[in-house]
Amino acid sequence: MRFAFTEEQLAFRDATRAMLARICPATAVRTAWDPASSGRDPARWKVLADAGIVGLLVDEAQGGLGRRVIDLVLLIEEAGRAALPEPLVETALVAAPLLAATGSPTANEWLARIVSGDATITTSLDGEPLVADAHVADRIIVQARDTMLLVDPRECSVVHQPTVDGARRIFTLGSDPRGLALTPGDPARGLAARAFDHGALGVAAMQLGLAARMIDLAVAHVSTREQFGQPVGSFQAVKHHLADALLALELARPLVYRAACSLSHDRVHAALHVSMARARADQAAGIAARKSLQCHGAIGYSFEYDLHLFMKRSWALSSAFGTTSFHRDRVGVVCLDGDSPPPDPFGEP
Amino acid sequence: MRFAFTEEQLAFRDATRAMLARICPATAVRTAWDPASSGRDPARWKVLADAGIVGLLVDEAQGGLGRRVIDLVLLIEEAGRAALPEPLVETALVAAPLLAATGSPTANEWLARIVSGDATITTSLDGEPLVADAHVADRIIVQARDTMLLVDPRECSVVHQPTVDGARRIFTLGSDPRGLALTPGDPARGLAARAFDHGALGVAAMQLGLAARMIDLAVAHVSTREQFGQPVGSFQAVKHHLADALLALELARPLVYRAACSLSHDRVHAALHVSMARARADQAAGIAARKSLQCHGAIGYSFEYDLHLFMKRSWALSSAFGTTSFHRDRVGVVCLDGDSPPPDPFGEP
Amino acid sequence: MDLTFTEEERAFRREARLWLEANVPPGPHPSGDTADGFDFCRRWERELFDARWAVVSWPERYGGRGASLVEWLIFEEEYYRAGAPQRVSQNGIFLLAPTLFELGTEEQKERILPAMAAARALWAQGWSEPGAGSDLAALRSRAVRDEARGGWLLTGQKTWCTRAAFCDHLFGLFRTGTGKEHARHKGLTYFFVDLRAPGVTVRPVGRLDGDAGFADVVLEDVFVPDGDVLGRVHEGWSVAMSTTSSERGLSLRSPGRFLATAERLVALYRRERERGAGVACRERVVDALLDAEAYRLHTFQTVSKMAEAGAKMGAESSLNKIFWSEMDLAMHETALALLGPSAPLVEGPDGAWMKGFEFALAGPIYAGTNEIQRNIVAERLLGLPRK
Amino acid sequence: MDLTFTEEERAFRREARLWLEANVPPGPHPSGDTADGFDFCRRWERELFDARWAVVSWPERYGGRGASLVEWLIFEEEYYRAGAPQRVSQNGIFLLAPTLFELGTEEQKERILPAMAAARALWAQGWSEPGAGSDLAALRSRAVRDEARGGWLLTGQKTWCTRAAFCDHLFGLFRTGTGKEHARHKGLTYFFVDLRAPGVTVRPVGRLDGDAGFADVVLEDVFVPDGDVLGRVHEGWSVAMSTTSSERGLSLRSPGRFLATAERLVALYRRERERGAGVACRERVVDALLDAEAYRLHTFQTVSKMAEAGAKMGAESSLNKIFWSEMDLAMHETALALLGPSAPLVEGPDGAWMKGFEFALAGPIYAGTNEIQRNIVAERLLGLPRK
Repeated sequence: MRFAFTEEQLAFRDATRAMLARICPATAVRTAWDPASSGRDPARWKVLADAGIVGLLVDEAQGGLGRRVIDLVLLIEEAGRAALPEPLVETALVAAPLLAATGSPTANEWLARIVSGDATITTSLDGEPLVADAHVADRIIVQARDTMLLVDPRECSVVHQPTVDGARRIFTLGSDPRGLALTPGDPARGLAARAFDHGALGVAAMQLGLAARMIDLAVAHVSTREQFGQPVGSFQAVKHHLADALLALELARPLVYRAACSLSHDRVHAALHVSMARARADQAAGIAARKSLQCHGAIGYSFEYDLHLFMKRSWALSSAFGTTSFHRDRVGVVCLDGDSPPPDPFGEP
Repeated sequence: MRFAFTEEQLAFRDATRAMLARICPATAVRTAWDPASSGRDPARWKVLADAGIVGLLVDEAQGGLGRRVIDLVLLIEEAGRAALPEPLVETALVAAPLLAATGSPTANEWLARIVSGDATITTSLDGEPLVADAHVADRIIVQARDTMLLVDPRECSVVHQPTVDGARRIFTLGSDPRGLALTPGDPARGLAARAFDHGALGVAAMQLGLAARMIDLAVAHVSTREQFGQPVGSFQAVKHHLADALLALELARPLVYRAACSLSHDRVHAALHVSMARARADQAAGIAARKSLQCHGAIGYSFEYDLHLFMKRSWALSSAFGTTSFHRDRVGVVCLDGDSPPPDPFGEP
Repeated sequence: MDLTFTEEERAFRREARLWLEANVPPGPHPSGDTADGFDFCRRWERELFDARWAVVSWPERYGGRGASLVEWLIFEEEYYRAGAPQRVSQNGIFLLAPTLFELGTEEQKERILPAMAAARALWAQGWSEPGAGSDLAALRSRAVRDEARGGWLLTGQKTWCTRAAFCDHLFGLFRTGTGKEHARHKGLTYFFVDLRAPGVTVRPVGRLDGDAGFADVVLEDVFVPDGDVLGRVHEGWSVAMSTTSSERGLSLRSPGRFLATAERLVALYRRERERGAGVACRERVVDALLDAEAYRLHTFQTVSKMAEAGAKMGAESSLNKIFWSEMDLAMHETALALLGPSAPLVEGPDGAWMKGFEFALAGPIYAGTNEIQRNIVAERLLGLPRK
Repeated sequence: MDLTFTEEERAFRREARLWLEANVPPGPHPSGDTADGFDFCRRWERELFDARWAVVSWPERYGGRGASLVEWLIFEEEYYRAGAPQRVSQNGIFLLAPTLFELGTEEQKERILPAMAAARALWAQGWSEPGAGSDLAALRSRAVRDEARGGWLLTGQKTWCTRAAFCDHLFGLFRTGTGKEHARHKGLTYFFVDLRAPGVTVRPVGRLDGDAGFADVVLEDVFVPDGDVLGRVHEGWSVAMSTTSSERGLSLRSPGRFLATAERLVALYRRERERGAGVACRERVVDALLDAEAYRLHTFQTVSKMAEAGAKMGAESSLNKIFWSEMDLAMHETALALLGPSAPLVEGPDGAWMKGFEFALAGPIYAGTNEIQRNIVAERLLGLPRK
């Protein structure tokens, strides 16, 4: 039992944080809101790819680093802290392992392009009708029950659905898109289920980073803003708001890291662990948004101030790869609804 | 539209408050905990009867004051403030109107004894297996589906069930108690349903008084207790705890008073109104208990201090005449579950 | 206690309902916090005025109907029930007018109130400054005496002025006293400012929800004649307090708004229940119903007390403000949970919920943060010691 | 990161589980906060000690097994899983011992630790005083130097001393410095007091839940030899702080306790679900599971960090304390909601929930109120300005 990241994992995280601070400051996120642009920066994506992040989970044979989810989770968290507009979760954590798992002949070709930063791929899984970044994705992996297709979005009708987060672009696909079949028959559902869990875990990690960033913004603000002749942060109510936000965040973290670990080792309760992680990471980000905004007062409510960029990403992500409610419910289904006993609470974590 | 009590109603309340402060101080409630005693004070009951409170709803023909529930609700609230041990809700608000409504020949006889303070009567309604004060009640009205019996508790086995509130005595009855049939056939259910709502409203009113008392105790404590060189009540966290308690109480009040009004006029949504009142009055008392205890610190946790007398009564009452959950659920059943529209939110209040 | 409406009150409701059903333009309506939407709303306000529904509780000579407080609440209920457009006259009618009725001169009332009611002149509030938000008494904008012209020269910056980008006038406090005896709450004066006057610059500020109605108002030696001072010079704080009490309390957020939201929420719950979702939200919808009902009854209780005792809303308005702002937020959060995957969408039939959620987030902040309000409740209603 | 247990850890768990299954007396057990229950628990503690399960993480020479922190957590999980009796040695083992290991002399350790582990000497804490609860530094009990006898004379009153009515010894702070430079946190000294010594009066204080384990301890010129001072004279505050950090944080409330509560709650939910009740509580039970799981993982994360970096729990212990105390309360509230009409009953198979609820209510108060803990989190972990 050792619940800690390695020195290497932490160093990769620190480097990623520093890199994102440089290539994806809040001003860049704001730029991604421009409805006249794609909101995506190929140069930034290339930097991420060159750093090995986009292809982290891809086998070394295809040029990737051949790592596991647990090696990626902290980097996704950093992407959350930066509110990175590009589809890192979708491409690196969902599409890449899914492509690899199909064993399809074209998969390797696309994996190599993912690794090099030349392709972004997103997904449309059963029950997840909204597709991220269909306006820029090179391919969309579309699952419908037992089929899984690699679809070129330029060959099917995609309709933009504006969300609260101008930097997150979401689309519906026209019915019956055509494309290259990736797997025949039954395996599709199993692969899709795993991809869904990967996506949900990615969202959970994003939420940790977003929550941390929102708390940071609030701490910085209340430490300098004065009212009634003293820093706002010296008022007990403000302290308690932010303590609550930190509490939710710090207790959500281990659930997310455990879920990443369970996915990495294909543990039997991995899906449950992902849902537990999502339930609490979404909640932590929601609390961080609410408390940070409140502690900012009206300043946080202005469009010119950065806080809303992170709040809105958090709200938008809460519905991606299952809603918060879906994941809470799934915990109940596994642990409460059946007649079989839930996972042993005193067993392996 | 006039949502206010009359001068007379308010004066009766003030007089009752003053009287209860005299005849039912906290020391008296503490005395009622003594397991070796009945926990009931016939002299105190007599004072209440002489003041017209016990027989307030009884027709003038039987010596009562012939008033309505709306005239009693503030007095029950005062009984809550005092944590009165005697079964005022059960006798004055539940049993008396129920007896009168049966039209049974013996009813008038018992009503006269209730008015004079010579009899206490409690009830055992369908789905409410626990009976208050069976150790001292002169009669228990027992309903089982279509039958309603007037039972002498000395003629059936009653078993004490200790509760968290030593002053509240609760009993189970042996199966198939025998007694005098009050109504034949169907009307029993309708009468029992109304009696149940009367009881639930009585509990709601008690909870308002209990909540107010708990807040008063906390305010008095934090205004004098000093820590870190200043009154505890000057800390913002303490202020906000008690503000939350007051908020819950003040917004629960109108729901309780409206329900009393609806019962007084047999309005069509009276049962819904009672459940709304219970949902929020129980909640307000729960918040008042939690916040007041927290603001007292360890002092509130000692048996010698009075706060627990009121907290425990509140917890015990939350399960009488339907639990809080039952009443919340009933609101959902009426307003959400069916396909027929709920009561018009813009209609008569 | 009589919780049934009188025959007059019922007739009043019927009349309001019929008129609104016949006249409310089909939705969705544009936001009054955008330029186009503001014009749309201003035209609507004029229709309201022409039918004498703009300010029902005002005396007839100012454009009202002399309606009772209960009737005013009934009108508000019907207004929200009908889904009528946002009221861009709100800050004038609900924040300035009560103060004007109480403390304005006859000349001011006759000059300002009918124009306000008829939406010929729309008003923005100018409370906050960059350094004075919750701590309003820290404001620094000043007014210097201009004896020659018989008035004042105003200089400073006001911020978060709702819809000031489109309004005609602004009301707010300025520091007229300069001595030590005039620090903080003392030495402030309540002014009316013409937003077209020379020296006024209005700079729109984007809001979190993307609308642009907020504005900073920068004043440089803006002349305001003596006739545009409300109440006494140097006593603006106490003048303003009656207004902020209205803002927090009874009038700015009448129960009708939340009854309508609760009704929409119930409909959403029923729709999603049929799709098999939403069971986990049932408790939260029950709470929404309880909240809306409690707030409605509490308000009827308050106006009954006010009608009888002539009492004013005091610190109780802080209780109201905490309650409605947190209820509004909870209702919208519940709606988003019910919407599930489509919660983040801002267009289409359900998009209003996310927009409403963003707007509701401001509730616990504006008109005095809920932290300040809880302090007031604790100190003034419970008597806890001030620091 | 490796979230599987090692072969050694599994073997350790198996051994603990087998021993507990064979030796835990059938419940329900009497409360250790009553005289009879205390004796029962003391006998049980001795059995634990004899089998070397009393203090698994201590070195063998003091009666432990030199177990790792992970193994200690495993033992705790098995202990609560087995429903073993309340540990009346808790305050000594979890609050005093860590401090003693760090700052005690070799003589003190050898004299005190084995006796504590073997339940030959049971310890009560003496932190609070009537005028010093959350504000511990306001304490007024004094110790005056008795040079002749080589020790100190202690005078004052300690309150809320858990189980002091039955314990043998007390540890606590007394004011030894009297000058201005010794105000508040300065000039305090950490003493061991024999509760049978002349001048000590122990007065039981009833608790809200009816048990009588609490006591006031009144001291009048109680002689304490120099050997019973822990750490340096006048520096008791920093000595004590390592103990209160244990109390708040890792050791006093290990995750096993809440895993066991959550497991009982799930069983209750399933039982009540069959009766047709409890659907409305499902969300709350899900939260209980999430809480218990999060707390377990968070603790494993903490001990992994401590094992690697040799880090001590600092202000993070305040996060723990807030979390476990509020989780415990929420779990019991949920159980009472599930129990429905029988929630208030305190006897019979379900009565333990109400008793547990009453006990849980103390959690946010003792060991530093959660208000103080939130201040600490905000100031030390987030760096917000102190007043």
